[in-house]
Amino acid sequence: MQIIQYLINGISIGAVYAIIALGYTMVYGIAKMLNFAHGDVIMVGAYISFCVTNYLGLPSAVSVVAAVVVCTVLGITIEGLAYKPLRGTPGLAVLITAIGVSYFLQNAAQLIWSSSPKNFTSIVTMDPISLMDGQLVITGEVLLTVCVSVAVMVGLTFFTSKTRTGKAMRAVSEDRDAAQLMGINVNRTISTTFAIGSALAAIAGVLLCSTVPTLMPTTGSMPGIRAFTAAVFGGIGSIPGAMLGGVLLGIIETFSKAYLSTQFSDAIVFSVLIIILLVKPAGLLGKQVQEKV
Amino acid sequence: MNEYSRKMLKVPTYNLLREQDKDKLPVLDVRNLGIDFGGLTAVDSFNITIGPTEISGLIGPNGAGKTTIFNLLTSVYQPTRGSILINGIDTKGMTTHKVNKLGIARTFQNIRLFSDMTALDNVKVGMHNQIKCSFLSSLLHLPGYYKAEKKANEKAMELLDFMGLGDVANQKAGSLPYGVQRRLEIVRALATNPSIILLDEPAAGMNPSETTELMHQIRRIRDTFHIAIFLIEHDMNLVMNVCEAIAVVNYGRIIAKGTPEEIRQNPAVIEAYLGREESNA
Amino acid sequence: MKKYLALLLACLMAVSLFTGCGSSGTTETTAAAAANETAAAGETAAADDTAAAPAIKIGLTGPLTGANSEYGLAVRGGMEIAVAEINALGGLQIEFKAEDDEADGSDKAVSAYNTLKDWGMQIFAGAVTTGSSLAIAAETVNDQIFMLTPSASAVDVAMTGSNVYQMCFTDPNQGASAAELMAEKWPDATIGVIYDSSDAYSTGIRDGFLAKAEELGLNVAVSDASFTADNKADLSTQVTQCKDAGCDLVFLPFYYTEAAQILTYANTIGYKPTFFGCDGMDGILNVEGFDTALAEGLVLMTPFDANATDDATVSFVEQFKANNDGKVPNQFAADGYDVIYALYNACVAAGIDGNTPADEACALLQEQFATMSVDGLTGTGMTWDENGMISKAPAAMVVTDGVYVPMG
Amino acid sequence: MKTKMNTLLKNKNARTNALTYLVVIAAFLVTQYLYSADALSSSVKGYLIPICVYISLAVSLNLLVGICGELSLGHAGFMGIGAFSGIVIAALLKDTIPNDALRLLCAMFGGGILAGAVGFVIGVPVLRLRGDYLAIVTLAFGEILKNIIGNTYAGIDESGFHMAISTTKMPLETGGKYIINGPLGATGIQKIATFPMGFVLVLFTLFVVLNLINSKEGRAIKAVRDNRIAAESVGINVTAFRMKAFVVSAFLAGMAGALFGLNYSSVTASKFNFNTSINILVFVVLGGMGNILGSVISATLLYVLPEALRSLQDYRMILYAIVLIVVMLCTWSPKVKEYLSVIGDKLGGLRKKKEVGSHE
Repeated sequence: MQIIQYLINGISIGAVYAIIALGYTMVYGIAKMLNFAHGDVIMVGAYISFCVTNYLGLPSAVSVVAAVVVCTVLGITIEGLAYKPLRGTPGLAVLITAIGVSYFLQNAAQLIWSSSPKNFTSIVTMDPISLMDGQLVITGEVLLTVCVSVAVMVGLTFFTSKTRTGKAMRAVSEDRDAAQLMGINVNRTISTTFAIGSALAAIAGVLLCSTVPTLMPTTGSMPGIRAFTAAVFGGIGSIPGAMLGGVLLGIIETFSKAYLSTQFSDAIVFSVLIIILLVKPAGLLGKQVQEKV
Repeated sequence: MNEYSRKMLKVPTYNLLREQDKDKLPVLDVRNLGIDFGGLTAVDSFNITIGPTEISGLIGPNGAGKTTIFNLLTSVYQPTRGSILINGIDTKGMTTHKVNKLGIARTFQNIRLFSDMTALDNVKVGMHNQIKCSFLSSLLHLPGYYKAEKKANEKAMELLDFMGLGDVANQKAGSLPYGVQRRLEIVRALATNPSIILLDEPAAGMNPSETTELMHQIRRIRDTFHIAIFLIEHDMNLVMNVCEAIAVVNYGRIIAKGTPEEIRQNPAVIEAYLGREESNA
Repeated sequence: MKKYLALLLACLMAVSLFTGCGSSGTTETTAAAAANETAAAGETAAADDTAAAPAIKIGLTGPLTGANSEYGLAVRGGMEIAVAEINALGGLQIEFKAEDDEADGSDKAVSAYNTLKDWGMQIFAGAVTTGSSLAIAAETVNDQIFMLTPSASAVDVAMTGSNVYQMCFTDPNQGASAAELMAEKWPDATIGVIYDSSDAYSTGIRDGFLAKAEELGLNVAVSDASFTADNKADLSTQVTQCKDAGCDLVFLPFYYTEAAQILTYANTIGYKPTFFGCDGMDGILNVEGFDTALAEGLVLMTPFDANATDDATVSFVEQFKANNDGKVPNQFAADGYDVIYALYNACVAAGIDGNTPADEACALLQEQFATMSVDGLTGTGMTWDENGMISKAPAAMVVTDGVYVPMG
Repeated sequence: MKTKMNTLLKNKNARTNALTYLVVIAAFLVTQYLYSADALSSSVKGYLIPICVYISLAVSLNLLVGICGELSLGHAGFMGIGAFSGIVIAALLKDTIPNDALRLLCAMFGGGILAGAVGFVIGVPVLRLRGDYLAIVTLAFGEILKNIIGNTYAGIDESGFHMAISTTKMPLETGGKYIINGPLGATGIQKIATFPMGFVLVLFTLFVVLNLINSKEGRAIKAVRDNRIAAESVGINVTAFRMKAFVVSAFLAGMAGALFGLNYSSVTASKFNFNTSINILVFVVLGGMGNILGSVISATLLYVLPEALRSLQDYRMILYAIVLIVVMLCTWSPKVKEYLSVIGDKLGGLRKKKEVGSHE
């Protein structure tokens, strides 16, 4: 019974990683950059939702919408001011800028919302489901997170394969120059990607803080790195890969804490990651691209 | 060394197996080579033997599998079937750089120079395994380093001059004209001290006078270094004039083999090319 | 080459630009400090009065930015109140400066300390975190600058030198007192311990606790459920471990931030043991958005209670709230406040003023601290032993109806 | 004509190297003079050794990122290995080698060798990966290392040296002294690092890296970066060269780490985290990839920058972030660069002349 409870715990945090990883993978797949500020956009989303609920007293659904709107605007602004001018330069230049943006967001949040932690009130009001005389507990947050992340995964897959904008994204992802020649507005496509990625970040922020209530200016950074790890784990650029990677990472993390060692769980999780990458160098569901000679 | 580039050599036509190669071990011996890419057979039953100082050509329509064969010969791909012997040694399971050490060097269809480095440095990279200088003496610039570098510089300049590239030695490879880049790739391949070099469309993008010059140079390479040359080329004039033996592939299989004369008359070849081979002449 | 030029220019431009705004930034902080009601006289005015005897320079380093900044900012807030109060008295004046050490245990901490030294600091009232304090303590021993840390609780800090003193409990002692209290109140409980294995404070208490618990024969069922600064996003596994082991008393020797998370999760899965915290737990009732009902029955050993009704505490809490957007002070702020008063009392008693060189002040203060006793927000009759460790009575509190009630 | 050009080129290479050494030596002499004249404040004195350390780290990472073209996000991990092993070595040799400078050298080389060895062990499996996958693996490795060091205990007591990686505190006999104390990190370190030694470290790092770049190994490494397949086709063992660069880089980072560790009386494992790795990477990218002098200058400027912003109190890190973004845009963005060069042209003479003089 224990093992199932740990599994549920793992899936719970894993689904949160997954939804963050989906944002990472979207942006990476299309803009070919590691957006290290993604985790901090998540934090901003959570703060917005917190403020709308706690200060304005509006229902949580409204707060989620507000978070999505603010984060989308924020994402587009960051992209336009900090990343777009660096289009076409080596990936590392954009990476460093993204780190600058990440520092900026964290410190701005500290100045705006102060550094003392806030306890995020879960947007889920459902009572937990208790099975086997309370030996097994499934919380509403788990159900919601899992449902939302699956829905987002399916939605994104559909979006990129069926809609015009989504197809344009895939074209830009495959070959930016060729896409440009085919009349696709690369700049706008990338901006759209950032908008979608940031909207996802807002949702991820709300779900993250519903599961893990502590909200601080640094709330997004560690889960951000974990989720990035998850995205690579599943094969970066692959939408189902991000989902799989996130959930697996959550489960591995929980199981290593439960059955091996809590003190060394970081080391165990990252060792598993390294081993998987050695066996499957492009991640679980990533495509191994054969270099053309 | 500059006299090489000024000497205009006559281009003779040779027979299938050169007199001096007889009774000698072939430099390249390929038996029943094949590769599948996910169920799709790209190359199958490919056999060829090349003598130590032979110039051979590999022709065939686009997509026939010519470059794939070169990639197999240099271990960029591992074959699904068959064996490759270079100087009598089976290359099975070897990596590209090990195969190079056995004596096979190549150029690329889409030029792959180290474009940020000078022409001279490109050649010196090619000479990498010839430069005898320990890692420690490189790190600390011990006297051995200076000796080795000086020797390498001289040898590299010699090779560049041989192909008439001495004047561009210090220019960045990426900034050189197309035809010069192709020749530089050949010099770099020669710098590895090979016993056979594979040229993948050496004349592509060259104008007719450059192509003529290239024909002389290919001949001269063989005569100077006494090595075998195996080339892929669409320019039939070059192939027919330079190669002593030609293999024609289509759909990954050899459809004809022989002297230029035999190939010219082979109905299967004509069919494969739909008469194209004459138009390029 | 062009690139460095651009880089250099950009850097210069940026720096000159920001030093421009810099001055306005600093004024703002001093203005904020002076703006509270009790300090109506204002720092500058007071300083003018005592031109003959310049103000004593007391410095603090702590994390003012980054992940741990809430602790640094709380200590600074508490100290600023004490400084303003003291300066308003009109006697011995204090000039106070806080520098950011980013809670870094090496170069950043030493840089922050050196900046204070260049400023002319006579007494060091930091550092906030254990790591920084360890790095700086050795420097103060070298420089013979008196050091009284408000919140660095590792034994190693005080043991660095005879000039290093602590305002807070040492970790192993706190762990041991927790064990003693448990042995007294819940001798038969099945105990679980969750701790932060990447944090010196948390591991220090846990080690002290386990040693004492073994001595007292307590039943510790879970002793190695831990998390690290990097994986504390998910603490459900640790709670589940305690639940599965049937623990009815769970010891949480870490800060309230993570504790709030644990209480919330335990409540969600319907696990209701008695939770037991240390001084780091103080502040949990004031976490914005935290449902205090979840903390009902929580036992904690804290020297400070923001809801206490004595005048000193009430006035302190009011001022702190006024200065910090209505935030309620925690024990970090209270420790900071007490540090300034302890130093002030000692300085007055020893006749130290702004003209006393730092090393002389250090010797004089050591004499004072060996004998003096201080009453403050975090305890009465506080004294220090020869190692510089404080002796004050840890008060056990139980959270009842959203406030601390001393444990009977 | 040819020989002339050849010598010119040689001179140019040699000139850049000479300039690098010259700048470093001049900076050292000036600082040392000011130091001995007691003209430096304690904070500036405090910056000197960490600046030397970060210069070495930046230059060694530049070998990997700039020259070799491999992104590493775990450089601080090697620094950490160097720091902790250097501290242990220095503590163990305390009685054997009473001379501080000599002991420091031993500790630095020991730290370097251990970091290089770990680099080799990790490199064997990991260097098969490329690009972002290599980056994530180096990140993972850095985290693993931090986790392990945080649970490491080492100490000396009457029965000798003990070391354990354990979740509970390793007991020592009474009177024993911990060198590495779990999450507290290394405490009670005897500080033996000196600025001249820092300078020696920087010179050594420059010497090794610049020599390496200008040797056959350096050419091969650059060739691998430019075109891996072509490099393989001319007989270069790509993995071996990535490995050589990786190990040399780790070795130098380990040396720098040892110097760093021995400059403070306590060091915690959390210092060697992802953020530190990122900071070093920032130095490299801002200084220019493959540009060694650039790394030296940017490490110095960027280390001092947040310190120079101290007067801004709580606002300083946000301004550091803004400066970082602005500088990145100024140095990399084609549009901003164009705009800047227009301004530069307007400024006219002096700058223009400089640019012509140093045109690449």
